[in-house]
Amino acid sequence: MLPETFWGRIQYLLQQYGSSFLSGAGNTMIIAIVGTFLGCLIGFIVGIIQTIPVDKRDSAVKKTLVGFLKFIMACYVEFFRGTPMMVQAMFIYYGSAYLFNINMSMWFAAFFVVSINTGAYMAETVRGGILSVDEGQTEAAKAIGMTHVQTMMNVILPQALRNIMPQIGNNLIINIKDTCVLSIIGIVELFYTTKGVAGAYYTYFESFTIAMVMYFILTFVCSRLLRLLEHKMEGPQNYDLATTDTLAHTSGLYSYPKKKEEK
Amino acid sequence: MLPETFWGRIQYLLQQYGSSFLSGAGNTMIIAIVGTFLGCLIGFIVGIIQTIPVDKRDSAVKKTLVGFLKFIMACYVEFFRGTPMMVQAMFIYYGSAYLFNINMSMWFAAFFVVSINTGAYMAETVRGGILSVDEGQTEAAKAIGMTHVQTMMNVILPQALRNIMPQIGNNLIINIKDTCVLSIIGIVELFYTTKGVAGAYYTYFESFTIAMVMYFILTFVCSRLLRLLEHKMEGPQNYDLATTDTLAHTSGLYSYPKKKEEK
Amino acid sequence: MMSEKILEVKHLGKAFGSNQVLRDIDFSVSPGDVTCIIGPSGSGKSTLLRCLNMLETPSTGEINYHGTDITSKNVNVPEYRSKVGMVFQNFNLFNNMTALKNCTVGQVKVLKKSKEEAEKKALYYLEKVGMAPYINAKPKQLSGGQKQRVAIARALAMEPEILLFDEPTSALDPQMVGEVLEVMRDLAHEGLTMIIVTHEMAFARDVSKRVIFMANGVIVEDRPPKELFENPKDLLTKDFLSRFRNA
Amino acid sequence: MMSEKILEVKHLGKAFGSNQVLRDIDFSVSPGDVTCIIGPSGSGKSTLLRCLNMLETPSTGEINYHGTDITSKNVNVPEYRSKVGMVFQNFNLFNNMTALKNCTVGQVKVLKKSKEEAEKKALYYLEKVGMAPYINAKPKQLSGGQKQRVAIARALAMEPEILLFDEPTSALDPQMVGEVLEVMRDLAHEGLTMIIVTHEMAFARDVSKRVIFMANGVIVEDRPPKELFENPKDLLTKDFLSRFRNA
Amino acid sequence: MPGLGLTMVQAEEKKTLKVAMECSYAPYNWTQPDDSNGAVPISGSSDYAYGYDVMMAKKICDELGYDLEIVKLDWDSLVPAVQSGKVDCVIAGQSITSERQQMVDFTEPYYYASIITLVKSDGDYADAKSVADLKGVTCTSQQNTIWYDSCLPQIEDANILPAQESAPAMLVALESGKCDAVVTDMPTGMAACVAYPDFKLLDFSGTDGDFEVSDEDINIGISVQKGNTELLDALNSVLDKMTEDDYKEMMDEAISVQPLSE
Ligand SMILES: Nc1ncnc2c1ncn2[C@@H]1O[C@H](COP(=O)(O)OP(=O)(O)OP(=O)(O)O)[C@@H](O)[C@H]1O
Ligand SMILES: Nc1ncnc2c1ncn2[C@@H]1O[C@H](COP(=O)(O)OP(=O)(O)OP(=O)(O)O)[C@@H](O)[C@H]1O
Ligand SMILES: [Mg+2]
Ligand SMILES: [Mg+2]
Repeated sequence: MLPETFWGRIQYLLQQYGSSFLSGAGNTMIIAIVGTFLGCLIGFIVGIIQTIPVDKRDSAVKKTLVGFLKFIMACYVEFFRGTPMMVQAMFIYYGSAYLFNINMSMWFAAFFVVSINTGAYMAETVRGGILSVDEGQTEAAKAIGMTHVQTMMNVILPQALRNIMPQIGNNLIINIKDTCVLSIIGIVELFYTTKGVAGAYYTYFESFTIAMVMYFILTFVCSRLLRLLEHKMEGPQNYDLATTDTLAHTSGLYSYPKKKEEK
Repeated sequence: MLPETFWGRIQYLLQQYGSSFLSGAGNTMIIAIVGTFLGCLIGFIVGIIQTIPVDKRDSAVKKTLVGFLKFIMACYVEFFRGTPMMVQAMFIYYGSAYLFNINMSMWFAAFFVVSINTGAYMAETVRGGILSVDEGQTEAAKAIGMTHVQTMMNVILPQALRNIMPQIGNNLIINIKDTCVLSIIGIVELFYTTKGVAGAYYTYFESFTIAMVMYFILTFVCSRLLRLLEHKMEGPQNYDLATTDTLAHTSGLYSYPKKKEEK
Repeated sequence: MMSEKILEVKHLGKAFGSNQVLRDIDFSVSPGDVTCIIGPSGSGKSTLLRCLNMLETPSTGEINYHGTDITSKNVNVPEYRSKVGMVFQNFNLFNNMTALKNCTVGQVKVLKKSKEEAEKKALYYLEKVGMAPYINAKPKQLSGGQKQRVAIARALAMEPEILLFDEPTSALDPQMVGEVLEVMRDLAHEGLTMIIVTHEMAFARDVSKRVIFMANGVIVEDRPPKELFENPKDLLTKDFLSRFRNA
Repeated sequence: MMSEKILEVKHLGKAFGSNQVLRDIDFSVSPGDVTCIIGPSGSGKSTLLRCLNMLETPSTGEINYHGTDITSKNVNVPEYRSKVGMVFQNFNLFNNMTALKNCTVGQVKVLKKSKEEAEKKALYYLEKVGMAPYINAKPKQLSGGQKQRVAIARALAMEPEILLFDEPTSALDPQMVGEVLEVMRDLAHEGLTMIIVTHEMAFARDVSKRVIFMANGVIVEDRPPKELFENPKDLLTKDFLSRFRNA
Repeated sequence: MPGLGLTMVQAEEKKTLKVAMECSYAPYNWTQPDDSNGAVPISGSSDYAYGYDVMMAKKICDELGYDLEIVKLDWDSLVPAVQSGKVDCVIAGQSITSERQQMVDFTEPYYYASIITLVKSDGDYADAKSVADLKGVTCTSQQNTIWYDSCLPQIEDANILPAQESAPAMLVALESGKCDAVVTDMPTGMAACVAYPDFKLLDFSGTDGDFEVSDEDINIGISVQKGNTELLDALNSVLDKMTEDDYKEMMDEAISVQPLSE
């Protein structure tokens, strides 16, 4: 029998379905983390490609090639960003079986769909991040002879990363919540579990309260961990002087007269 | 009778339900645009509050007040970002009727939920944007005596805005797609319309193909419009010299000897 | 009255982590004073200026402005800053504004002047530094020297009580330096108090009433320019000035 | 062999929109030359250097490097740039790297040197500009002059064929200027070709083999320093140098 | 009736019965673009709802003298809506179970559904005659239904996939070949066979090889807020007058006018 009170029912559901909730949450997190990670990689790659400079001096071949690549990337971003993930999942999972007789595993489809979607969003995020880095940095990198990819990998993206860390946090959290649309291909994650519990007892308010708290815990922990990472990336506030003679060298480092004497 | 072919069925559905699809799309866009706009406003306000500097010299009252405000903002962001919008909509719309007997209108609830959610995401986005603006800009603004709010409004946010425009585009697109969870409170937007059509004819692939194309058109148009806006915000590449005597002043503007003679 | 100190710095210290950048700085400035600060690169000159403006919070010591310690609690720092102008070593022009807007925004928002009034004043000072034709240019469209001049005009347009200059002529050619110097001299005559960090020894010698030589985060000498340049007491000062005097 | 031109600029022009910043620039540089470019603020000196490095694409004209026009198609620009070093007016140190890393990253990634080798070379040049103790500092933790010295060391560590300096001593005190000058003089003796934009007339006079005076985007005079400084032909030049000669 | 001032006033005093349903589950309830066959406008939308549930709602309102308002809601919000009083009742093919009766009140059944199995007509299980013949089948059904929770486990060695969230989604899984059989009720099955001509409907009812379920479990009812006995009694009073044959007749009509049959 269901208890009379709201909290009583919540406890009852937790007792009955606690492990289902936990396994649902586990599935949610696996997909969200893997998807976000791969999505970020994709986003960075697209970001690098989208910013390849073309110059009127470049050869026609290079211009066409780069233009084509950029076009493909733009299509990718607009298409996957622009259509609902649920529909994509359905088409990819069921459509591939129906049309091409490919028997994709449910999990593969899930990782694939989430990564490719996150990648499309991240591509735009990375574009914003690259915009936010001072142009002088690119110029300096180019001036020492770095190619576009070297410039991006060594100078621009590490700096952009810092500015888009909050957004990566957003994307992870969006993924944690949006994996629920994967129930269409049979992934039983936290939200679908909740619906099941709610529908069995018609305890919608109670079950969704549990889900809400669980989602909150998951996202909160993730967002705090990312903040920690962000702080860590900032690096130390202060630096150590690379000298043994600290007293003499503390600040002004008025040391060059000494060097003169060496001559 | 339903036609035999895939495309035939799509045409048939469009004939039958074309206006339903359009009105669904209209609802989707209204909620997404209003929600994104209000969400951005909220995000900027939270961003301003979250960056209020506190100094150990500040009075205890100010410190507590600011600390409290920041805490509230952090709670807001973590809570609304961290829990599914569908559950929030359910609790706000039905819960308010159930617990407090408030009869909120469906549309008010829709705008409210979407704005408040977008605001929570935007708050983090804006934080990233503020991080991306060179600290020297803040210092210069402070050095001429601007308060924190003035600094943010006049100097930092206008520059941050440029870097987060791609992200605002992302958020608008997310909203266009995520309003679908509002079917929980009875908003018949594009996705719910599609489900209705799919459920009437059991034509899942066909209906969702239509939905996908419509979503794509909506998001694509929005993303291109935002790009245009972004370009417009960049301002002119070149400036005009504020002088009538263009020939003499073209570049080096070697004009100061003249001034000397004036003396 | 006039002999009352406008700024009085006592035992000021500043550390970044374990790196003690300023130590026990003591000096004071009277209204109308022109004080130059010289010293080797990294000796803490910019940090000192930034402390005076509260852009860095001093680790120890106090900064008295007309007798109130502005490092203490309950001081309205923005208001204080609106009376203390600053020209940054790296200019820090507002990137989102034209040269003109850079010079008016503070007047309009902080001093609550009308737009017309602010523009008139801004144009006046931009003209003085030879930047009138460039009022519509954004900072990234300006050359180094042009940026520096806009930065000077921006600070002047606020018409503060004290002006802190951090190497205000580093990107300018000798001709332009002369122009800017004249503007500054005029201002000094009108009673503006200035503290100027500079590497131009001739400038320090000719313009200032007093020269502070810093090294290793401490004030080594603080004397009138004539004495300091002709008869430096400390070995460090002597060594530092040798190149200049040989030139 | 040695008399072959290393760089030959012909009819170079550059416009930003309607603003013609450089007009019909012609000059050439032979191996080992030290060329100084002087001129008023905004006359196009930085733009010229940036064109030489292809950071700005010239609107018209050509730049021949050992006979090949690098503004033409099919030139490997990154490779060309690795042979042409540049010290920027505003330093542009890599913000995400320490001073040491700033000086090694190019050697490792572009010149494919080993990390040890690169660090040895970087330390050598950092030492020369007195920045050895600061190898672990990030750019934002450095003072203006310190940043400038790291920027110089970064460019030197690449050991390029030609070095373009854009006001390399603007943030340095006279003492440090002397130090840097000596380093540069040594390099000149070793055959390094340099083009130096500077506002320090004494520097231009004493160091260079040839001085180019620019104004309004054109080369007004291009002569050995002695002649230019003692006997300027053009009125503009005379006027520009008057302040320096009076000093 | 409308148009006269007097009846307008009366109409305002007349009670409106707010009925919630998904409007996306033919032949129980579906969305259509016009009011043909007597479809009822959906509240706050330009579309119309019809189907067995709507016919039943209309009948009830006629009998009780209520005005009818159809509210289109997502499946997951039907219960919160009725619990919170945003709607008066839910007529949406909800199965009556003892678990659910603790949270809402159900009327008497308003339809007696029989259980059928759908397979592909060219598939391995096209000729199954009983549940036993389905041995080893890969199957699924809708979430939170008697079909998924108690029918599928009766199949020997069945490979039961995760439950599907809706009937159309379940059919897509069968059509695409991700599963070999789905279990659902007769009306849904019949509609599905129209939409997917390559489906075959297997009906084991009346034979020994049928799924074993209690009668109580397969019946669908109308749900109202817990404790709303006034409305519950009124609804029951209408249903009491109807027989199983009335239901069957209504369902036949619904099936004949459902969009798929046109
Ligand atoms: N944010 C910071 N963190 C750590 N150390 C810093 C920071 N800012 C400055 N320093 C250190 O403080 C010292 C003094 O710097 P400051 O900028 O005051 O020098 P300066 O006298 O202005 O030199 P310059 O003439 O080169 O501009 C330097 O050694 C510098 O490395
Ligand atoms: N990106 C740009 N867009 C438009 N105009 C520009 C741009 N960059 C430079 N200019 C203009 O070109 C002219 C020359 O600039 P440049 O930086 O070459 O001057 P400079 O000789 O180096 O001056 P300084 O000695 O002050 O550094 C200036 O009038 C400047 O306003
Ligand atoms: Mg400094
Ligand atoms: Mg320049």
